[in-house]
Amino acid sequence: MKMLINVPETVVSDALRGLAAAHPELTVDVQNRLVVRRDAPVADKVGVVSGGGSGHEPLHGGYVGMGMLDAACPGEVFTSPVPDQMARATAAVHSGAGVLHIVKNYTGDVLNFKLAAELAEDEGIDVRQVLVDDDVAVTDSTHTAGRRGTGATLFVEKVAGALAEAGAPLDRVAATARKVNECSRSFGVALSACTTPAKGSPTFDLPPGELELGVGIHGEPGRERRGMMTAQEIADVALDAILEDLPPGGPVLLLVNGMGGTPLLELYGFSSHVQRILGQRHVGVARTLVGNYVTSLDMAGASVTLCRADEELLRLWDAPVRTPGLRWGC
Amino acid sequence: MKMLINVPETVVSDALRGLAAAHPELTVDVQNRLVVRRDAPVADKVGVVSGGGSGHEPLHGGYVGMGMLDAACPGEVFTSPVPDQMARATAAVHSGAGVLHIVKNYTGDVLNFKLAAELAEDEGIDVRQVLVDDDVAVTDSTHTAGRRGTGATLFVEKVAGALAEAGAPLDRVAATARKVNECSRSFGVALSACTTPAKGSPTFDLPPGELELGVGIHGEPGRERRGMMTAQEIADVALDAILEDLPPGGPVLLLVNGMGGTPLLELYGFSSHVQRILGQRHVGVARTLVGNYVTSLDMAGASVTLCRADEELLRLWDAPVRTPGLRWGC
Amino acid sequence: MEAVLDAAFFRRWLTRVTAVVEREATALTELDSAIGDADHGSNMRRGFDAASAAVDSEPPDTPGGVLTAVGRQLISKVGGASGPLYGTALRRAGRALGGEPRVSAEQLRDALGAAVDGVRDLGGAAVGDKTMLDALVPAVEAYGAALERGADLAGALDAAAAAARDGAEATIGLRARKGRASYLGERSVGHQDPGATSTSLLVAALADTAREAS
Amino acid sequence: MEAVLDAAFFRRWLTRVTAVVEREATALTELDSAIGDADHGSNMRRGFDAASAAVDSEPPDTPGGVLTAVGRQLISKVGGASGPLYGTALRRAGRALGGEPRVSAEQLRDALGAAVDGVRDLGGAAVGDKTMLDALVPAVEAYGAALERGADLAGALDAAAAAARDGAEATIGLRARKGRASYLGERSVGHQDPGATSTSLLVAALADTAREAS
Ligand SMILES: Nc1ncnc2c1ncn2[C@@H]1O[C@H](COP(=O)(O)OP(=O)(O)O)[C@@H](O)[C@H]1O
Ligand SMILES: Nc1ncnc2c1ncn2[C@@H]1O[C@H](COP(=O)(O)OP(=O)(O)O)[C@@H](O)[C@H]1O
Ligand SMILES: [Mg+2]
Ligand SMILES: [Mg+2]
Ligand SMILES: [Mg+2]
Ligand SMILES: [Mg+2]
Repeated sequence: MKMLINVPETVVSDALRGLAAAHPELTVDVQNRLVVRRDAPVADKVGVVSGGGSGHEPLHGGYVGMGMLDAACPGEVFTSPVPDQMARATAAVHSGAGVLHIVKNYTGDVLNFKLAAELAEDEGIDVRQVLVDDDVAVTDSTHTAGRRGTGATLFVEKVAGALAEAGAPLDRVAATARKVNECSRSFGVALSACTTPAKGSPTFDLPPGELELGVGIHGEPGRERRGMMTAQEIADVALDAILEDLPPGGPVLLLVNGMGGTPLLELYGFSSHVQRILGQRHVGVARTLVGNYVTSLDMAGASVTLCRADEELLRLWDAPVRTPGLRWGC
Repeated sequence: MKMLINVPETVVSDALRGLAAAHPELTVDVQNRLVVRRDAPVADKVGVVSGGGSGHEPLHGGYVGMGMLDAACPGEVFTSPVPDQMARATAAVHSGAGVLHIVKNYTGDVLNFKLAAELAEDEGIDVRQVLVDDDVAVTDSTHTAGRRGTGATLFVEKVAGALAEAGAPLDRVAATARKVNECSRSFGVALSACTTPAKGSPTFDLPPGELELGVGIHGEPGRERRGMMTAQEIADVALDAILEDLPPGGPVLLLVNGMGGTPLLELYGFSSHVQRILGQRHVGVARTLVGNYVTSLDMAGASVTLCRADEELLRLWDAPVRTPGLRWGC
Repeated sequence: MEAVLDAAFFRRWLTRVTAVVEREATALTELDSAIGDADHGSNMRRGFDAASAAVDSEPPDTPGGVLTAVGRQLISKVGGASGPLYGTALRRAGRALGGEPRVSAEQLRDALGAAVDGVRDLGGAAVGDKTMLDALVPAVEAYGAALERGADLAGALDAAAAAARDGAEATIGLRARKGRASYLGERSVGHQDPGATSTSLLVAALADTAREAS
Repeated sequence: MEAVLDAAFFRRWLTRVTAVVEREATALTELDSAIGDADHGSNMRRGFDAASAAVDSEPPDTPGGVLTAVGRQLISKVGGASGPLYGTALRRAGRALGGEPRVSAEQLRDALGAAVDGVRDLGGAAVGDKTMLDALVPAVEAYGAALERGADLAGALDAAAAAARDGAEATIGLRARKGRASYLGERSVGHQDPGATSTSLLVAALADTAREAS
């Protein structure tokens, strides 16, 4: 597979240099792999930190800014960052009001953030953690590392960021972030595998005419391989899986997320089927986002995330946000 | 090639339905293939209309909204829309202040917009046209249909839209739009061909280890095929071609544009090389945009666009814009 | 029996073209994929499907009416370069035929000449630029020359069809100067032009329609 | 001559492991690609390169010091699941060896036990979950049993290496319950666990280091 890179070893630092040059409103520490709001720490504000392997851009570095994350720690491609990064990020955004860690539920992320929280607490920083585990494709949770964190990460980061920006205390920011996660479910599908720079070839073989249902965002195969399906059939399978598990409630936030290699034209078409089916099942859609938000390098495919949103969540969702990857209201 | 679609025939209408559902602030006429600002026609405002083949999303439908386009007409994939669409769009956004057509310089777009302008003028609507032809890869203009319109379309649409929003008269909006085009140059490169839904297989064969230099955005092969190059070498070739032809002047707007299939991680890395080389050549960068803005379905690759920007252009660039694909300041 | 150039003749031609385009769509797209954007086959199919449907639902009663209706449909349904070019060509041809219920072989020659002018005026290309004109112009010339030599309609159209086919094949050696293929510069050489190819199909369908009737 | 378990021994082990990991990185990534995210080889290489560099630039003078330094580097350079797990394992082992300049084969057994506890405490996996523990636990048990039976260091480490290798191979038949591979459910069966495989390389390097010295 061909890539627009120099050498695999410098992919992450090169991207960080590019991010720094394009976004003077961010402080990018290429050496230590940190992306931080330039005005951090914001006085009396809870710091919101996330991080994870690279390859999911704009997640997480692209969501640093007013109304969302205060800092992000990008790891190597598909490899969670190390505790030193997270501890540094935590110290950089700590104003005294404590720091929330938003952690996608993968063994590596969980373990490294755990060690980081210990380091930060040694420095006297009050840290809370919220785990994102929204992927319903992973069903059998007593026999797995638990559900993966995927699309809902965007919702959690946006809502927690808005609440922190509004001056809420750490416990409330953490509780609301957890609520967002609990109200969110996702399901993903891959039409092709992705290619990591280090491996240089697709992470799995997907013959023409087949797709993977229930994939994550790290190029791992899904739960099931099937013959090629139409967009409408895929939307049906995804929504069946999601709605079976989604807590009941009011209207939803809808994210129709591209995995990176699927054209926006197809994503919007896919989204039309998702919306139609939701209509048939009497699920109201309060807000919709269609695009590449939580990606898996060049993988072709998409995921759907629904979040039951009450008035408060909608208000926080609509609050101004100013980041490279998500921006409105300012 | 697998696609997230139902059947090739409905790809464009399905996408329009998805756009409509996701963006209630737009009026989408699926039947007639129009995307229009909900508040059109805006009293006393020059209408700004663009359009072209589908497959370049978010261009053009994703740039309809306050501060940018009043309407867009999407054609079939890679096929310019028909005059009826453009004439309808023109009528829909005409407040009495006249309408600007922003046309990418392709034979099909030019001819169809020409017939549309005749139809609109028959209705007594004052129409001006600005041609976008920024692609320096097409050098020999007496032996070609002229340079192609690519990345600069985004700059022209944004700046013309901002000026129209500010209440400028038609002639001034048209003149400034032309100035933006004249100050802009682009160069594109493909690491893979794209696959159109109708054809279902890549539009050209690109063996592993080779790339196409000087490609357009319609899956046509480029000017030259070469052995695989590093991101840095590609940036060098692109900037050599652009800077040789770019009018002298002050700082530039920089667009590092993904063709659709290249991960954002790679794009930001590529952008870091572009910025470094610009620095070495003493070209100041006033604003940078990195992302998938003018795409070519799932093609892997990128293009670079520079636009010399004076104070006025920068002010118009920074003016508020609220569209699905570009948003800031509101 | 000599074919009669009435509305029914041009409707039979339209039916034939629609079928031929349906059959050849993939091949046309394949040609366009080599030096263009891989849509010429679907463009032609969309256009002639719409034209057939329109003419079937409201059948014009003159040759000029049929060609004008087809041209209008091509313009408002195809898009791309070929839509306005073929559409204008057929509208101009239809206009040249006026409102007469039957036209002569000579009137058809003038109408074909008007079609050529329409393509030239709108697209600005000349023979040798590797476009549809490289099939259309020799076809119209061969048709006129055959009539001069005293050929009947079917014979003259056969000459036109042969010239169109040769013209289309000869585009292989040309370097494109108009349309998308021109972006390729030297790399456009070695491929047959899709528009010249579809033109030769349209002209062959005319000849076949005449032969079938005679 | 029996190998001496001093700082130099563990530095030789580290050098050997670094070379082995370099050589096997692609194979480890390949295994991780089948049931994980295709990075285990590069993770291990990045970690051991950093550990070698750190230990070379500031060589600790005790076995415990070497292992602790390696563990610290793995934690702060690797990331992923394997970084904190291997890092914690080695730090715990290092801590168990204390500050002594030389340790006994029995002390090494206890240190290996501490490593197992570290992995278990942090990762919460048990034997049979298809993780590095499926190589590490049998290795430590075989080592202890061999010492009981009166084997010398090299012999006991050979037994450990064989058990680790068998344990790693036996993960092929297991269904993963921890780590990324668990997402695959039944589809994780039939593939060897990358972490168990790298563990067997680390243990084999211990045995080789001992044999080379004796
Ligand atoms: N300026 C022109 N004059 C005459 N014919 C042209 C011109 N430009 C393009 N063509 C014809 O149009 C054909 C391409 O048609 P089509 O693929 O349907 O449109 P597009 O190029 O917009 O995709 C070319 O093969 C060529 O024969
Ligand atoms: N909870 C756990 N306990 C023990 N070992 C684990 C656990 N989770 C994963 N592992 C081991 O880690 C290996 C994967 O390491 P690596 O690929 O480097 O990290 P990641 O899974 O984060 O990409 C697995 O093969 C497995 O042996
Ligand atoms: Mg990993
Ligand atoms: Mg086209
Ligand atoms: Mg074409
Ligand atoms: Mg891994």
